[in-house]
Amino acid sequence: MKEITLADVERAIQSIADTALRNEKYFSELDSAAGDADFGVSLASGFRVVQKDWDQLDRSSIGAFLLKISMIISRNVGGCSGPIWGTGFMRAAALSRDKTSITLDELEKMLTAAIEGIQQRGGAVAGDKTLLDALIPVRDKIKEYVGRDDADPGEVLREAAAVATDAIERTRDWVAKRGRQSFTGERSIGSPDPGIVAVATMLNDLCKAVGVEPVSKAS
Amino acid sequence: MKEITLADVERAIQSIADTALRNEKYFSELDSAAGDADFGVSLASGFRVVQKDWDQLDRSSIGAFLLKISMIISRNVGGCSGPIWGTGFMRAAALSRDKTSITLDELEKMLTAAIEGIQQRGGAVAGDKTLLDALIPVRDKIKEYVGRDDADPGEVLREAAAVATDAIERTRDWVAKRGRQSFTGERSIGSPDPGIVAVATMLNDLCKAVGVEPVSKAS
Amino acid sequence: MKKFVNDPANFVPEMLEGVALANPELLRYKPEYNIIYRADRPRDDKVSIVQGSGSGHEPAHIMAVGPGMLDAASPGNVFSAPPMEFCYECIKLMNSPKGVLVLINNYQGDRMNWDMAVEMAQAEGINVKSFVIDDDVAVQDSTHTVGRRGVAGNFFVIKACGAAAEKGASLDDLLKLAAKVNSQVRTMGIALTSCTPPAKGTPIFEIGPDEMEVGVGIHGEPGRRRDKLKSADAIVDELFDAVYNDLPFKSGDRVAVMINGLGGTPISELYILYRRAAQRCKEKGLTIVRNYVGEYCTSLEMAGASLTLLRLDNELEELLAAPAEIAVRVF
Amino acid sequence: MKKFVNDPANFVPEMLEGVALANPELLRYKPEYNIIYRADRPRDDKVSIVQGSGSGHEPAHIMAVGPGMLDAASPGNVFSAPPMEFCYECIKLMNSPKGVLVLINNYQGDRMNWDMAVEMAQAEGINVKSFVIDDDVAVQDSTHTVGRRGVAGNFFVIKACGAAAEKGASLDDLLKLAAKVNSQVRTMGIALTSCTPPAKGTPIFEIGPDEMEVGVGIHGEPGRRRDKLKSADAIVDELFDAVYNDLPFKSGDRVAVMINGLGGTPISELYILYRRAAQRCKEKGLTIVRNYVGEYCTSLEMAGASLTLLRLDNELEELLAAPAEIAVRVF
Ligand SMILES: Nc1ncnc2c1ncn2[C@@H]1O[C@H](COP(=O)(O)OP(=O)(O)O)[C@@H](O)[C@H]1O
Ligand SMILES: Nc1ncnc2c1ncn2[C@@H]1O[C@H](COP(=O)(O)OP(=O)(O)O)[C@@H](O)[C@H]1O
Ligand SMILES: [Mg+2]
Ligand SMILES: [Mg+2]
Ligand SMILES: [Mg+2]
Ligand SMILES: [Mg+2]
Repeated sequence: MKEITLADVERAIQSIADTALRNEKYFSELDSAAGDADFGVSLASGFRVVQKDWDQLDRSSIGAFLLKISMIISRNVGGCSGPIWGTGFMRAAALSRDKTSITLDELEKMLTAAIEGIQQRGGAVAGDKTLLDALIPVRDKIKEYVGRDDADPGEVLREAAAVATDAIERTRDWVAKRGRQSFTGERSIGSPDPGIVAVATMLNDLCKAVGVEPVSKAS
Repeated sequence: MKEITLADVERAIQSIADTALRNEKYFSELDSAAGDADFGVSLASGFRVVQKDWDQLDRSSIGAFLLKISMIISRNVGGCSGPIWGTGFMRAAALSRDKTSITLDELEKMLTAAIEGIQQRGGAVAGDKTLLDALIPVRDKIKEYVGRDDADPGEVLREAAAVATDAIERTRDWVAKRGRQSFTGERSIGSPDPGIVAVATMLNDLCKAVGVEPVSKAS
Repeated sequence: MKKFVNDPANFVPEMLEGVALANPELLRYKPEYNIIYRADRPRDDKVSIVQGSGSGHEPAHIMAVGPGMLDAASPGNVFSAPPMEFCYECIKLMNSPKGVLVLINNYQGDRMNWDMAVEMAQAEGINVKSFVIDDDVAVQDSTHTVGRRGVAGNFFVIKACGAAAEKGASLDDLLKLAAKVNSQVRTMGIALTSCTPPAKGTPIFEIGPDEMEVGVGIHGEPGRRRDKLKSADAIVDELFDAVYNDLPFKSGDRVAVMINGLGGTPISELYILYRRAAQRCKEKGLTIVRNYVGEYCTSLEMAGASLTLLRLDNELEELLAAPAEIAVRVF
Repeated sequence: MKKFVNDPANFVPEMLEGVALANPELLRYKPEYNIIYRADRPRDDKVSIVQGSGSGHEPAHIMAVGPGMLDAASPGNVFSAPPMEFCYECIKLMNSPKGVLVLINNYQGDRMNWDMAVEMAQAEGINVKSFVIDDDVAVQDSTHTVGRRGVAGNFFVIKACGAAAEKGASLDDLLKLAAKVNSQVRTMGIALTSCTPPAKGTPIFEIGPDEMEVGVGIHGEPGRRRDKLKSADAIVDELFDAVYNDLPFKSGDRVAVMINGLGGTPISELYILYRRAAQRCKEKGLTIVRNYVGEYCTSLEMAGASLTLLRLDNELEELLAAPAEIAVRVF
C-alpha cells in the first residue's frame, strides 16, 4: 500500500479537529450521563487552538507536526482529556520524528505507542470502558493489513472506523472504571463512553472527508 | 333589636378564628399576587393562639375579652396585620370595657373606633385598597340599622357581609397604597386585596355559623 | 420545595437555635421572642443597637449580631415583620442608660411593630430612639408608597453605627450618623428566579425561564419591570446607572461598592458582576476604597443580586475599617 | 440558564478578573494561565502551597488564596481540571528554595495534569511535591474507581498546612501534616437540585421535584443513590452516621464540624442542618471545638450541602485557630 504522507496526516488532524468542534455540545451531553459533562468542551478548547494556529504549525516532519498538536492539547485541554490525548499524540510523534511519510506498519507502531502512553498516564487497561476500548481494536484491525501491499487505504480506514463504531455498543453495558464516570459505578452501565464515541465519530467523519463511504455511522 | 351578648361576641371571634385558620394558605396566596405572601400565615399565627388559649380568656366583660384578643394578636402576629388587627380590637375593647352586652349603636361606635385606630396606626385612608375599604362600608351599613328596634340581627349581619363581599370586586382594580402591595404600584391593579377578602370571608362564614344564609359568597 | 427543613413552622426557631449553637461564646438566644443577642450585652457605657425584620434575609440581621455590629436582633417569620411584643422585649433586654438605637428597614409592617414597641418602651422610661433606612432606588418615593424600601444599604448603617457605638458615641450621635450613611447609600437589585417561603411551599411569584425582575424587593415584591434576561455586564450597567444617578454620585467620590447575592446565586457570578461594577466606577472617576462581594441581605434561595454604592469620607472609612466579629464574617 | 454571565467561554476568566479587582493589595492575576496568587509570594523562607481544580467550586480554591492559606491557585474551566501547562506555570511562579507543595483533590483529571506538571518541574530542578486529598466517604474505594474524591475536607488541609507554612514548616513536615489531616477528616454531601455549567447551558443531571441525590459529587456526579426528599434532621442523620462510622470517630473525640453549602442553599438552611449536627455530636460524646457553617466547596448553584467532621488534637486546633486572610473570610 502506498505510504501515508504528511499531507494525509494534516488532512486527518484537520478532520479530527472539525469533528471535535462540531460535536462540542453533543460530546459534553454524553459525558453528563455518567460523568461531569465537560468532555466536549475540553476537547473543543484544544482543537479550536489547533485550527487557529493551523498555518503556523511546524511541518518539517510528521513527528514535528504531531508534537505541536500534542503540545497545543496539553496546553489547552483540562480534565482527563488533556493528558490522555496530549500523551497519545506525543508518543506517536516520537516514532515519526524525522519522517515526511510513513508506512501502514509504522502507523500501527505509532498507534501502539500512543495506546501504551495513555495506559501509563491514566492507569487504564482494556475493558475499563475508556477510549482505549476503541483505539485498541482499531490498532488491531490496522495490524491485519500490515504488509499486504494490495491493501486499499480507503478500505483500511473504513474497517478501522467500523470497529471503532462497534465499540460503542459493545461497551455500552460495561462499568466505567476510569475518569469521572467511574465514580458513578454501576450508574455508567447503559450509557456509551464519550471518549469511545468521539474516536468512532472522528474516524467516520474522516472517511467522508477523504471520500470513503463508512460502513455505518457512529450513533 | 335585642342586645348583642358576650356569648354572641365569643361566637363571632371563634368563627373569625376558624376562618383565619382554614384559609391560611389561600390568604397567603392572595398576598403573593402583589404582596409578600405572608398574610395568611401572619393572621393564622395569631388566631391559632386565640384558639389554644380559648378557655383561659378573661370573660368578665366584652371589653376584657376583646382586649385579650388584641393582646394575643399584637403578641403573635407580625407584618402589618399584627399592629392593624391588634389596634382595631384594642379600640373596640376600650368602648366595651365593663359591658356584658352591647346595643347595635354601641357596636357601630366600637367599629368606628377600630377604624380610626387602624387609620392612625398605619396612615391609610379609604381608597388606599386596604381592609379599611371593607370595614368602612360595613360600619356604614350597620349605621343604617341603628335605632331601628325592628332590625333583625340576621339581616344586619347578612347585609354587612354583602357590602364587604362587594368591596372585593369594587376595589380590585384600585392601586394599593399601603403595606407591601403598595411597593408594586400599578402591579396591584386587578388583584383583590387580601385584607378585604379576609374581612368578607370572615363575615360570610359568620353568617353560616349563626345560621344566616349569606347573600353571596366571597370570591 | 427543595429545602432543608423539618416542620416549616419551625424554620425560624430552628435556624436561630443553630446560630446560637454555632456561637456559644458570642451569642445568646431567647426563644420566646426570637431574640439573638450578644452574651456580653447590654453594657451601661455603650448604646445598644438592635434590629428586627422578617426572616429569610440571612445573614441579615441575626448573623450581624456581635462586637462592632448589632447587639441584638429579633426577626419575625419569613418575610414578616416581628410582632410588636418581640420588638418590645428586644428593646427591654438591651436597655442601657446610654440608650437603645433601633434600626428599622422601611417596610410598613416593620415600622408599625417597632413604633408601637418604641412607644411602649418609652412610656416605661426606656431611652430608646429609632431610625428608618430606605436605600432602595427601585421604588420611587410617591403617594403610592410608604417610601423607599430598606435593603442591602442597611449593612453599612449597622457597620458604621456599630463601630461608633463601640467607641462610646451617644444615642444622638448615632442617630446623626445613621442619617448620614442612609443619605449617602443607594441600592438596586435584580432577580433571576423567584423564591419559596417554607410555610407557603410554592414560589412567591412566577418568572419565565428567560425573564428577570428589575428592581425586585427583598421579599419578592415585583420591581420596576419584567424584562428579558440580559448579559451580566448589561445588568450591572442598568443597576449602576440607576444607583449612580439617584444620589447622584460624582467623579472624584470615594466609595464602598457592594455586590450582594440574593441567596441562590453562586459567588463566582457575583465576582463577574463586581468586575463590571469596578470598570464602571473607574469610568466614572469613582475611587473604590472598600468592596463587599458576597451575601449580606438575601431573599431565601432567590437567584439574583443587588448593587450598592456608598459615598465615603474619612469618618465613614474609619468606621467601616474598624474591627467587628459576627457569625458570618462578611465585612 | 438563569445566570449572571456574558460569553460563557469567559465565565472563568471574568470571575478571576473580578477577584483580582476586588483584592488589589492581596492578590495578583496571570490571565494566560488562570493563576491567582499572593502579591507577596513566593518567598525564599516559606514553602509555597498551590492548588488547582475545576472551577465552579468557589470559594474553593481561588478565593482561598491569601496569608495563612494558599499562595496560588490555577483553576481550569468549570468542572474541568486545569491543563497541565497551567499547573506547571503555577508551580514555576511559586517556586521557592523551601519548596512547593501541591494539594490535589483526588480526581483523575486533576491528578494526571498535576502529575505531569510536577514531573516537568522536578525535571527542571524545582523542589516540588504533591499530596492527594480524598475525604469523601460517599464513593467507596474500589477497583471501580481511582479512589475516594476530594471534597470539602480539602479546606482543612489547606488551612492547617497554610498556617504551618507561615510558621516555617518544611516541605516534608507539610506533607506529613497534610497526610494527618486527610486521615482524620471525612465528608459526605447531598444534592437537592442539579446545576448548570455555563458552557453546557443545561442541568448536568435530572432530578425530580421530590428527589435528592445522596452522596453527590461536587461535579454533579451521581452519588450513592437517588432517594425521596427527607426532613432536614433525617438528612443530617444519614450524613452524620456515614461520616462518623467511616473513620470511625469515637466518644471523647474533639472535632471541627463543617456544614458546607453547595451553592444554591441559603445560609438559613445551613444553620438548620448545623443545629441537628450539633445535637448528634453531643449524643455521640464529640466535643465541637470549632464549627464552619457556610460555603467552602460548592457546585455552582446546586442546592445541597455536605457535612464534614475532622478529628482534632492540640496541634490541629492551634493551626485552625491561626489567623488567615482571604477574599472570602470563611474560617
Ligand atoms: N484513565 C483514563 N485512561 C484513558 N481514557 C480515559 C481515562 N479517563 C477518562 N478517559 C476517557 O476520557 C473521557 C472523559 O474525558 P473528560 O470528560 O475530559 O475527563 P474528565 O473525566 O476529567 O471529565 C472518557 O469518556 C474516557 O473515554
Ligand atoms: N397601613 C395599612 N392600613 C390598613 N390596612 C393595611 C395597611 N397595610 C396593609 N394593610 C392590610 O393588610 C394586608 C396585608 O397584611 P400583611 O401581608 O400581614 O402585611 P405585610 O404588608 O406586612 O405583609 C393588606 O391586604 C391590607 O388589607
Ligand atoms: Mg468529563
Ligand atoms: Mg404580606
Ligand atoms: Mg409581610
Ligand atoms: Mg472533567
